[in-house]
Amino acid sequence: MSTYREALREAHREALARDERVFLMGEDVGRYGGTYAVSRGLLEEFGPERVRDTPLSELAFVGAGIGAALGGMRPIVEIMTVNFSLLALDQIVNTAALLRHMSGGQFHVPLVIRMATGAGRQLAAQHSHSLEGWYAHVPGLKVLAPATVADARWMLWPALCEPDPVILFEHVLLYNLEGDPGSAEGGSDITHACVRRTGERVTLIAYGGTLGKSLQAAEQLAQEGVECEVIDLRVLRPLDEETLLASVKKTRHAVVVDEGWRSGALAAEVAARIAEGAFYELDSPVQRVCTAEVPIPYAKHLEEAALPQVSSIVAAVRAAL
Amino acid sequence: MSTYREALREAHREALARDERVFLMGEDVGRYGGTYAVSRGLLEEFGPERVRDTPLSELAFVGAGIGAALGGMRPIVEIMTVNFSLLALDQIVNTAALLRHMSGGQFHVPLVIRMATGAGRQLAAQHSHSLEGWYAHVPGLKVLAPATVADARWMLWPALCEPDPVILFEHVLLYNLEGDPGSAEGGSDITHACVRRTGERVTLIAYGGTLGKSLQAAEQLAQEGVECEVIDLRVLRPLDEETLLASVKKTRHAVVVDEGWRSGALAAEVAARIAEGAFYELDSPVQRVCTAEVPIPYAKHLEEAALPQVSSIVAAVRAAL
Amino acid sequence: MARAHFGPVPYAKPFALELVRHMLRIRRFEERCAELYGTGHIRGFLHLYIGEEAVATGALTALGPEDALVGTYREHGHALVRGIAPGVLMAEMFGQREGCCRGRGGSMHIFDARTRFYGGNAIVGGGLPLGVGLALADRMRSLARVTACFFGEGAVAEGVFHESLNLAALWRLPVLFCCENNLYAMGTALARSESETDLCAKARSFRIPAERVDGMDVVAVHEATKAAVAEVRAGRGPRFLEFQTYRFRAHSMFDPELYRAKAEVEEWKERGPIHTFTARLKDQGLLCEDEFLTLEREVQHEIDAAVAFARAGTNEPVEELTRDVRAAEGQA
Amino acid sequence: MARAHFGPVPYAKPFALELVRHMLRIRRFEERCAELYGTGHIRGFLHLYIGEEAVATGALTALGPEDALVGTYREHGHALVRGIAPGVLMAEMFGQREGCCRGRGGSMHIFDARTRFYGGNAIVGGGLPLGVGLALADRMRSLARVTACFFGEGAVAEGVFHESLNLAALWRLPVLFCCENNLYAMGTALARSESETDLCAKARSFRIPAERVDGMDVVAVHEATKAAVAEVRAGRGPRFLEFQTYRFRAHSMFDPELYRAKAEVEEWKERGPIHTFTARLKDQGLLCEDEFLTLEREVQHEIDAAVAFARAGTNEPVEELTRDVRAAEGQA
Ligand SMILES: Cc1ncc(C[n+]2csc(CCOP(=O)(O)OP(=O)(O)O)c2C)c(N)n1
Ligand SMILES: Cc1ncc(C[n+]2csc(CCOP(=O)(O)OP(=O)(O)O)c2C)c(N)n1
Ligand SMILES: [Mg+2]
Ligand SMILES: [Mg+2]
Repeated sequence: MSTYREALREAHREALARDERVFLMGEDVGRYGGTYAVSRGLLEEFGPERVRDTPLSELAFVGAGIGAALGGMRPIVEIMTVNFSLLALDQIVNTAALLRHMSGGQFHVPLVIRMATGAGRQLAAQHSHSLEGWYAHVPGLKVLAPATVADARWMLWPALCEPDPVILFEHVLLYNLEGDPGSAEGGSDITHACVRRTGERVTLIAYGGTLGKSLQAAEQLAQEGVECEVIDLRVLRPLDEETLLASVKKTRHAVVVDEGWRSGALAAEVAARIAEGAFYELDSPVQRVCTAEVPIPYAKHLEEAALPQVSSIVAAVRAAL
Repeated sequence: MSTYREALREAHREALARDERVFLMGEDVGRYGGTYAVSRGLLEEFGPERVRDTPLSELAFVGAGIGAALGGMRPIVEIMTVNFSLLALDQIVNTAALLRHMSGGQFHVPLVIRMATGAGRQLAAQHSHSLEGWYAHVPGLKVLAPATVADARWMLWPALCEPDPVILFEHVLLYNLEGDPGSAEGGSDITHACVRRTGERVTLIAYGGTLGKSLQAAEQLAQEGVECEVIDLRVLRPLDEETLLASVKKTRHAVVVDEGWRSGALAAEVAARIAEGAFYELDSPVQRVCTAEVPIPYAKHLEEAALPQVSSIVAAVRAAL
Repeated sequence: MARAHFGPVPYAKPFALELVRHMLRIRRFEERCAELYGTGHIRGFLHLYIGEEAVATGALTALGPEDALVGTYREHGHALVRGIAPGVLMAEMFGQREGCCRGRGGSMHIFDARTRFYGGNAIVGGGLPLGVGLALADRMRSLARVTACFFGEGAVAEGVFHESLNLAALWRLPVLFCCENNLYAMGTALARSESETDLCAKARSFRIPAERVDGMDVVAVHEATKAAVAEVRAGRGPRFLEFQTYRFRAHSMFDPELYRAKAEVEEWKERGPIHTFTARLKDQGLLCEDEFLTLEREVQHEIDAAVAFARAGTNEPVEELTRDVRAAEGQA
Repeated sequence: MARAHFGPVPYAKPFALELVRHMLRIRRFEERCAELYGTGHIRGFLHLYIGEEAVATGALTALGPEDALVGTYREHGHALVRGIAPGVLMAEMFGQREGCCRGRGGSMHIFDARTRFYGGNAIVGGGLPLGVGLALADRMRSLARVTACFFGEGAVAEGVFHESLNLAALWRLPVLFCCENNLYAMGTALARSESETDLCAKARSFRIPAERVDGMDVVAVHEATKAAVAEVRAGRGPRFLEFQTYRFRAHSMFDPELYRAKAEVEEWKERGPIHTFTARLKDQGLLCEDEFLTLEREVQHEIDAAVAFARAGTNEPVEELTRDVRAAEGQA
């Protein structure tokens, strides 16, 4: 057993030990030990060159990560949170994602960018974004969202083996999650969604921070005799449409749970894909459980009211049936 | 008759003359005359304080626009193109969009940000983005996409009258469009979508750069006896769901056309809304005609192949029926 | 560590005591915040200003009521000196409707329209262009107002610092840039984040006059700010002040402080802005122990009352969740 | 306008002629590009380097083949000097599969892996952190290579300039920052975009040694670059060079040039890098008119051949549209 945080740390340790081209770079990853303590101890173990503190300059150090990847390294760049990644978007979208194509395949950017995402800790409007859907919109990127301790442990290495940029989202509420990392020596699959619970009545689709709530909702609904199939997207780009459609064609009902604001969140794409690919099998409209269209407020009861909750997922499942 | 460019210029002239709090600020809006020549002549007419050239520093001059709005002005900030707006996203999302809410309603940001968007001029991967959908995802913003000369002429003033931030997208292929600006003294409505062509058989939904192609496709289909209803979204946030659903409930078929990359473009949201709100009236899955999931290539034939075209819209309509 | 060279306090007693009261109020308010964080009444991120009180106190007392203020997420001190009622501030930290932002903002997002307090910004450097824009509006409206823009030394590395200082200098805008150099950005020491650690030299590279000030000395802060404000108000363009200070507490409530030695903290505490200033006042006969104790008691009562106000606060009804996203129909 | 102080050319004939050939090749290549834009063979944005040839020529000839290069959207000159075949370059501008980027990139996005030419970047300042990262990789891999990073003076206002120079200086990385100061960013003159127009002073504010160089003099450019490259390669950290130059043509093909006087352009043309350099060579007896005409003819043939190559090019099949977005299965 380990926590999600420890699993991530172990994944970094493995990568740093295994390949000398790998290094970790970001704000306070070294001496401070990482904002979310993911990298605590790694500076002592691997030294300041490979666990590299950066100044507050998101645009340049992400860009430098891209350059270092071009120059033969395998950087892991930590952006403290997705909220600050807005400052680095130009480099991510206009350089990292486009370079292979623009150069006619001559160059490629083997870079992993990690960031914390999501709300739920009363950090208020500027520190609570869920913008996974934005990244999942961009050709050239692969986007991962480990939602379990095992994925936290085993997704990093295969991400580093990709010849092209990978964005890895860690939901802030998961760091203390406990679970069995299991073992997956070559790293886990980073192509497919995963059925986390099987069921016949309705398909619940979630990722990252909403997986746990969806499983809880499924648990509760099971007690009423409603068996939900719960799918963890895991890979947000490219979407594993096959797994989604297979489930929905079986259950004929779907609920998508997403912490993004409702309009234009990744859930919209998932819903659109299902409505396209399983139109004739669907018995009711795809339901979306998303965050209310409001900046996340600080007050606990307001924050809770803004975010998807077990109760709203349960209600959506009932509405779907 | 005037061009879209002239209509925009006239709208600026009106606003600058009408309200002394209004000023235009951006890269090369003054002496150069505007990258797309929208503001040509305005510097001479209104002087360098109110037609203000800025250094290349998108983040700061957009932030300064926010500050000036807070300080009692009514700034129009021109970001040359949506591609460079990535550098300013932090200020737009984390300050402009959130401020009213975070401050409990004490402050608000009456700011208009204009930018060119879209592809089709062989400007290649870094100069051809269509990210309207990203902006349309953010609570606190209103997002407009004038697709006609009349909207270019009459949307600016009501946008400036909004107490909160408005983003205005101008598709690069529209500047030379000719049309009748008409007259709408108080400014045009900036709340509703508009039915640009009525039809019974299928609803075609487009905005900005794809409206013209959609109307052409409708024309072509009409010759085959397929009457399309063509809706111009105009307002990308908040979406005018009512107009959309009314049409789809009538035609029972919908095709959404969007220059964004298919996965996660605004079209996904539109499709999801229709599938939610008109599920039982739809006779076939909503079709999406979007840009291929590839950075926009320079070569003309490849760029054309990547973007929605009249032929692909026609094909989608046929598939929908 | 910069040496202390405290000169005589050049103020009449009432103003001197006002300075003490401001600093004490911040200190006691925040000590209480830390306790209330422990008991779960305050949540989210909480960044304490303890140790840095002389900066907000000395600087803000040099501004006029018409001037504007832009702060960071470490802004309780500024909010208090600016005149936001401690109760309203505490209620905000409790997330209650009686808070200045109706509980929307919390510790990092204090706003107050009445005193032109423009936040409360949790994006490092995010307030800089805002300050430039406020000053631009004043210039265009021919108002002789000053915008004081606070930020930490960590923000200096951000691109937005560079862009904002350039705009302000290029357009000669009435902004006062106030850099609170407390040596660390979270766990990153200045020398590990800047190739040039002389921040005034950086400001001067934009042709902005800059001055380094002992931020532990409320008198030095006040005098330097007063002079700079006069320059700015007179239309001579932006000014830059570097206040050298130190935070005595952790960066936030989650910081294990692995990056600095206890001894360093202790050394700086010896220069604590409150005890050194009161000692000087006592030396000069401007303050006696009794007066100090009375002041302490008054502040204590004020804070108690603030906490009581916050405890008695109410929740914003959840039905109000989506208010103030944009103006309501007909609202400005 | 900076005065010309041309000294004697300190090179043996072959190298001197190579410099002329490089500059002429750029000039003739781009003149042809302008024509081909008129005929519609080249589309999109086209930014000509005419007038600035001495910079790329003098600087790039001071680099080794192992060094890396990062350019802007005004990079045909750099691409040619670096050794990208004119035909392959022209085919790219034609949007053809025989182009260096298979027609994906066009004029603004020239890349060449063989010569470590990392673009071709159409985001102003976008290449700066890339150069820093390439240098970081070299440092971590203990390779004594230099990354030369080119950008216009307009980019200096961008936040990314500030962040990138700081990183490079802080970490003492082997980057050579090459600022092509042609006085205008589109229509914005330097003095209207920088409060401090001495760009070397700005670089020095990061503790980066900086030097201003006459960018119209290929010898000055070459010598300054050679010296700076030696410093950088020796591990003494980044260097900054400001090349003062001028573009003789419009910013792009859409620019009506409202922002500058014809007379100013004419004045600068008198200092044109090609005719002044060839005049010096002739004065020194290193070049006679016949040799020059031969050279002209050879270059002309080269360009003709390049255009012919491009004209004979083929379209990438549309079925290949989505290749090279990410690696194909099993591809690196
Ligand atoms: C753009 C951005 N990056 C990172 C953070 C996380 N963060 C919050 S405070 C802080 C340190 C800032 O240090 P400094 O500017 O010196 O202010 P201080 O906290 O010392 O007062 C960091 C890195 C942030 N809030 N915003
Ligand atoms: C971030 C960004 N903002 C704006 C533009 C539009 N633009 C293209 S070139 C240019 C001028 C750049 O000037 P400078 O850096 O001096 O280079 P020069 O063109 O003079 O070689 C501008 C504003 C851009 N490409 N990228
Ligand atoms: Mg600090
Ligand atoms: Mg220039």
